[in-house]
Amino acid sequence: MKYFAQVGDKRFECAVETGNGSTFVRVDGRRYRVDLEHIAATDAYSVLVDGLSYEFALHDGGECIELTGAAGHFEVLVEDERTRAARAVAAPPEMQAGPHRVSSMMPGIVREVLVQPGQEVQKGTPLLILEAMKMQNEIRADRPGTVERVHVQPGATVEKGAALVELS
Amino acid sequence: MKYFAQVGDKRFECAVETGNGSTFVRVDGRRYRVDLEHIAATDAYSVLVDGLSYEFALHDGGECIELTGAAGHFEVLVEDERTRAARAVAAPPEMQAGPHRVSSMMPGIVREVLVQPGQEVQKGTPLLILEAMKMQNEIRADRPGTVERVHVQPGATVEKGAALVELS
Amino acid sequence: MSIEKVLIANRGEIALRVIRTLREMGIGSVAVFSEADRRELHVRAADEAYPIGPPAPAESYLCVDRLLEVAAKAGCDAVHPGYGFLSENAAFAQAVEDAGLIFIGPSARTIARAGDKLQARKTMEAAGVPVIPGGEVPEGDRKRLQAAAKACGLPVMLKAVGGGGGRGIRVVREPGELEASFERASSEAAEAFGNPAVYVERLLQSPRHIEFQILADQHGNTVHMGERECSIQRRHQKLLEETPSPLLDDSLRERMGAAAVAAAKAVDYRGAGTVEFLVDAQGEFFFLEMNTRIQVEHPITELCYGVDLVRLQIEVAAGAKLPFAQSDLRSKGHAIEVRLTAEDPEAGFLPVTGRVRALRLPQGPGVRVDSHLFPGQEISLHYDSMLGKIIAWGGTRDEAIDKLCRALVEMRVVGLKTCAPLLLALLRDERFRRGDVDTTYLESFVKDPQWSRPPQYGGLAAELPAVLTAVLYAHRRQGAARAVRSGHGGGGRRWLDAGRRDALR
Amino acid sequence: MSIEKVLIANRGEIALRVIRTLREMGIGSVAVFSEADRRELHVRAADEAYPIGPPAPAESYLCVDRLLEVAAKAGCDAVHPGYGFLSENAAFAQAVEDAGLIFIGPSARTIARAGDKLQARKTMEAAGVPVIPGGEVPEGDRKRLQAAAKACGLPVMLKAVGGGGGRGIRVVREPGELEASFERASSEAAEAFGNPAVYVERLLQSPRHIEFQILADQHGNTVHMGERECSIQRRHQKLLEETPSPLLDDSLRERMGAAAVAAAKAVDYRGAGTVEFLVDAQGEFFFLEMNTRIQVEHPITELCYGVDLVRLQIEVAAGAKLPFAQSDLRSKGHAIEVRLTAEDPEAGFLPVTGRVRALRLPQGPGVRVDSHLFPGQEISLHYDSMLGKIIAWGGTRDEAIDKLCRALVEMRVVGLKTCAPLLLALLRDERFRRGDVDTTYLESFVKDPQWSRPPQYGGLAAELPAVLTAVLYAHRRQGAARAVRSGHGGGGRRWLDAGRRDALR
Repeated sequence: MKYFAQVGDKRFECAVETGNGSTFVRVDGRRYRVDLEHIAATDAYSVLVDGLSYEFALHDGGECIELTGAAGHFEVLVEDERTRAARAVAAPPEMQAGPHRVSSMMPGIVREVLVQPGQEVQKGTPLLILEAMKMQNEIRADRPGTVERVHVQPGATVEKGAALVELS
Repeated sequence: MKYFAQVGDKRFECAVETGNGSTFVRVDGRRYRVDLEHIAATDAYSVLVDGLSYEFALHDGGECIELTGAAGHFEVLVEDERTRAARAVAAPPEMQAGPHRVSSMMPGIVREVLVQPGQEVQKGTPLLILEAMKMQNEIRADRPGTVERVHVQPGATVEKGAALVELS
Repeated sequence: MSIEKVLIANRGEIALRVIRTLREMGIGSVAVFSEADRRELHVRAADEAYPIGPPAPAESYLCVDRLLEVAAKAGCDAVHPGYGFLSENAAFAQAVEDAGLIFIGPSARTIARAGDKLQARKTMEAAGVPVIPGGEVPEGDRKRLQAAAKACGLPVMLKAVGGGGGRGIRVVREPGELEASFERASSEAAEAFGNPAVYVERLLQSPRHIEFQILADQHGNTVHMGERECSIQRRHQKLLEETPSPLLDDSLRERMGAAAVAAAKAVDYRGAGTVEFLVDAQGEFFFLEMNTRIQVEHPITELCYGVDLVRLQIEVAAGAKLPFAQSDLRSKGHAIEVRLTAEDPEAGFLPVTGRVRALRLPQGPGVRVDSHLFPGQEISLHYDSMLGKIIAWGGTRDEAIDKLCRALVEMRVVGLKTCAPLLLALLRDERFRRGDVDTTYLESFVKDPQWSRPPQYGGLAAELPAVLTAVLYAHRRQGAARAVRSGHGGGGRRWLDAGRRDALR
Repeated sequence: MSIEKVLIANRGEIALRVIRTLREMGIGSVAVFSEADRRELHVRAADEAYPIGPPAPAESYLCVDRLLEVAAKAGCDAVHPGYGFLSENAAFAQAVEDAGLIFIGPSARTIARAGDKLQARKTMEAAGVPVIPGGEVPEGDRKRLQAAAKACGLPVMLKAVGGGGGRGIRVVREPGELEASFERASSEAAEAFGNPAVYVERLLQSPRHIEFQILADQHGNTVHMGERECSIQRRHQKLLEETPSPLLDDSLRERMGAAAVAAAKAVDYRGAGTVEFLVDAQGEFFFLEMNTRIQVEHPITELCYGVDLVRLQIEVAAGAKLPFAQSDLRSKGHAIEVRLTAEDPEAGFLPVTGRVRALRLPQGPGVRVDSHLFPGQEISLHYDSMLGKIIAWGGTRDEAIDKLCRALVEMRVVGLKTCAPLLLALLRDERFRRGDVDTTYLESFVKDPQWSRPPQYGGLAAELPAVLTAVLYAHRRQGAARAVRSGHGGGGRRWLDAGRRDALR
């Protein structure tokens, strides 16, 4: 079976074969012998690639697999040939139009809201103060516009990615 | 509900009550406030008994619960009042008669079998040599008798408690 | 006086650090915990532990009344404040003493004199310790603000008079930013430290941050235990510290050490403390501030001097004489500490929260770990982002660096991003290895996109992750097929679990 | 000569120990593993790892051909043997050198001369090092056996001529036991070391086991790094080691150190090695044997001398001169190591196998852990029962003991019994704290039923486990009731899991 993996801006076509109890991967004309071993009670895999030893913890983000190890941190997008074929037929979803949303780039507690609906802001205008782990951070407008809506109140706890303010 | 717990040769009657979000245990006329907290991803519980802090790992052996912590290692036999009542009605199982079995008190690899069926042995006669973790151990007869059966062969791996030899 | 049972008015790694020494000394330890901290290691490691309120520090770890209530209930005879929280709060030290307990630290009066930046500055000037040009500005006093800024010359730093540990500090480079920054600094200071006053000070160009460990008993003996180089900072928070400093020669060390001892004596210091200096490009040094508590980076001094500073704190607080004179103290080898934080350096050190899914801390020769991390731990946004400290000792600076790199390669914190990749890149950086660092070094280093580039492997380079992922994906597919046949099929994570079972064969 | 890539012909904690130093030195590391060891930490920590056969050591870690094959394939230029396995096998050292690789250890000739107990004895006698009365007995020679036993006087020890590290040793106290024990020792020796010859030696009454660390380069420089007191043994296996020895004064230390250096020079020693002595009640010392490899207990020497012995081994093997002279070496403070083993001391140290369900290793000031333990690990019966070493350093012996006690209280190995409770009881024992130990001490200590008695708690004493279990049981009952209602009910462990979920709320 063929798999397509994308790491950063590089794409790789990987053919996975098994034989004699071993797994081989062919990439760019080179063949690697891969021995993958799950370590119970952790999220870690020990991997031997032609004898070179690596250890990675794995986070499964659906199509995006995150690998963390001493050798670095990678996000790999992966699909197999069937999935890719199926996807090629479907049309890409259209870009969402509408108001611009300012989201939280970190989890935190809203300490202060500095703007009100209807207020005009410049790029860089502080919108609110978010605190986490003893640090206060100003959240600023990333474009000029008018405040349509403020989603949070002082004292609220927000997750990373939560909608804070909508600008039109 | 009442629970009966036996630690070593001591028996305790424990009444467990809950109220105001707290758990209390009454033992021997004394009342303890107990806060039990499981630590995810381990087998450990953090326990505060009237403020005193303990941490125990727990092994569930059915009616026998093993507690391991810095404060020591305990095996506790526990039952509630209903189970105890039910049990009091049932008769205790009769002692099994028949040949005497010599079991392995440790896991190991059988290195040598020193006796044959039909052979008479004294108390202390070496029956076989068991090896584990680089150490050879002689397994000896714990009573005089005749070898009825040898359950293992040289090279065999045995678990703790496995039947090795039967004496009549 | 003797100390039998100590309340630790803190949490995290420093609470654990103090509990360890108390246990070694045979002294009882009493921990406190907020609702967010019931499962934390300091609660599980202490002899006793009591709840003190909701997660927000202002409602728990900063509640003097509740802390003293616990101390009384548990029958403590002393309080160890750790660092942060109430550790440099003179009122707390006073309240502890008023309750008839020993405060393990200097007197309330010393804390007040050292903690008030302005008064400290005057005291140090009088004691002949060099200080940086600057002045205090009360809340809302714009005229004084402008005058002070003019006297120092831009750029200046705005520092909360009641702050410490790098908190509540802002830099102003442009005249137009001055007033807005001042107001924000002032309101932050009011909220965090209960005092809106702000201090304006000349910002030295590319200075080095070098501090001296001080130890004083109640019998008039004061010694220093050499310096710690703490120039590697971001947002005025230290990230890496080492001793000895690659900058100092014996002559400068002796002069700064003498100044540090003079500074401590000037405020009647007792216990363990730290005198911080800035050293400019010309090798001139200025008193920066005094930290009247155990310092986060105290382990590197312990490793090079072979002492336990927390034990000494407790012994001195109980009235013991220092067991050594200045001439007995000699540093051996080199020690470096890095602070492991739940922060994403690639995203401007934004804090990261989450659950520690798996954990392997480094061990082995020359490595010390002081950390409150445990598998299953929830890292919440209520407290400091520091997860612990990895510390290495080596016969030479190069050996210490190599040991620390090895330790970081060995460590696995699974489940949330940490600054570990940055720490490793820093330790491997040529400029760092030369010892050529100042307080601006880290911020420029982080901007260099090179540091986060994944390393190269044998002949594998970039295809390694692709190869791994393909095999993993193939395993999963097989596992999923098998799971469906055996009736356990499902979407999402199921096939991952199945893949694992498969890989387990 | 330079070393770029090293094959580690070992497993477990010592393989990991060597890999750590190699990484710190920037030298490539190549691990080998048996089928039972694919998931072990040494495999995951090395730069490369290759399989070498089935679990039984004779078919993997003892296979010289396979090891050399891997070394050739991976392009190694040196081999580190660790301890145990082939580390003191002269034929292996020779094969490594014949393959053009550097053997990180002494020459094959030195190993042979030191490893052959009889020859070593003669060499030492000639060099003026005192030896214990005794003699060699070939397989089956009962006449020689009786004569030798008579010359020594019972009790005697029977030791495998090819053995080491306490393996293949038996004690004979009664004349009637002599022949049977000899035959067993001889056949064990044949199987384990390929040599059935046994050495008969006088058993000193209550001696102390004190050994000296030796280090020699290829340029004629030999130094010692003080002693290690290793009297705490069971079945002739060390369980606890410390330095300095509470027994030695400076004068005896100097005389024994000089004898150790003379012993090393007598066999043209190079690299790191150990000269073991027995010291009798009168303070007389006798050469016991020489260990021509890194010793399990080497970390305590490292902590007190501030060195990395594995790094020095590698540097010396590559041809470097020793970076110090005898007069530069000075010990500081006190260090103690305990060996954590998968053994049940209450059942005569029977080995224990099982799965490590959860793990917390101690950390913090003064504590070093060298261990291959990891959560999820299967402890199998194929290899040594040692799971790792917990080592503490303190300014004084008392501080080191207190730190080690604290470390053991902090440690949690869940899933299998270990000797940790015994270690803790030992460290707290009055007689141990006085330093009044000899090689018979541990066996009498273990027999005392007091040591395994659970400690007392505040006002709780024996009811604590009862209280805990009752609450746990009550939680479970509730959880089980809830689980049944939601359709997940079941027997056995189910209600335990439910209880946990419940406790998690």
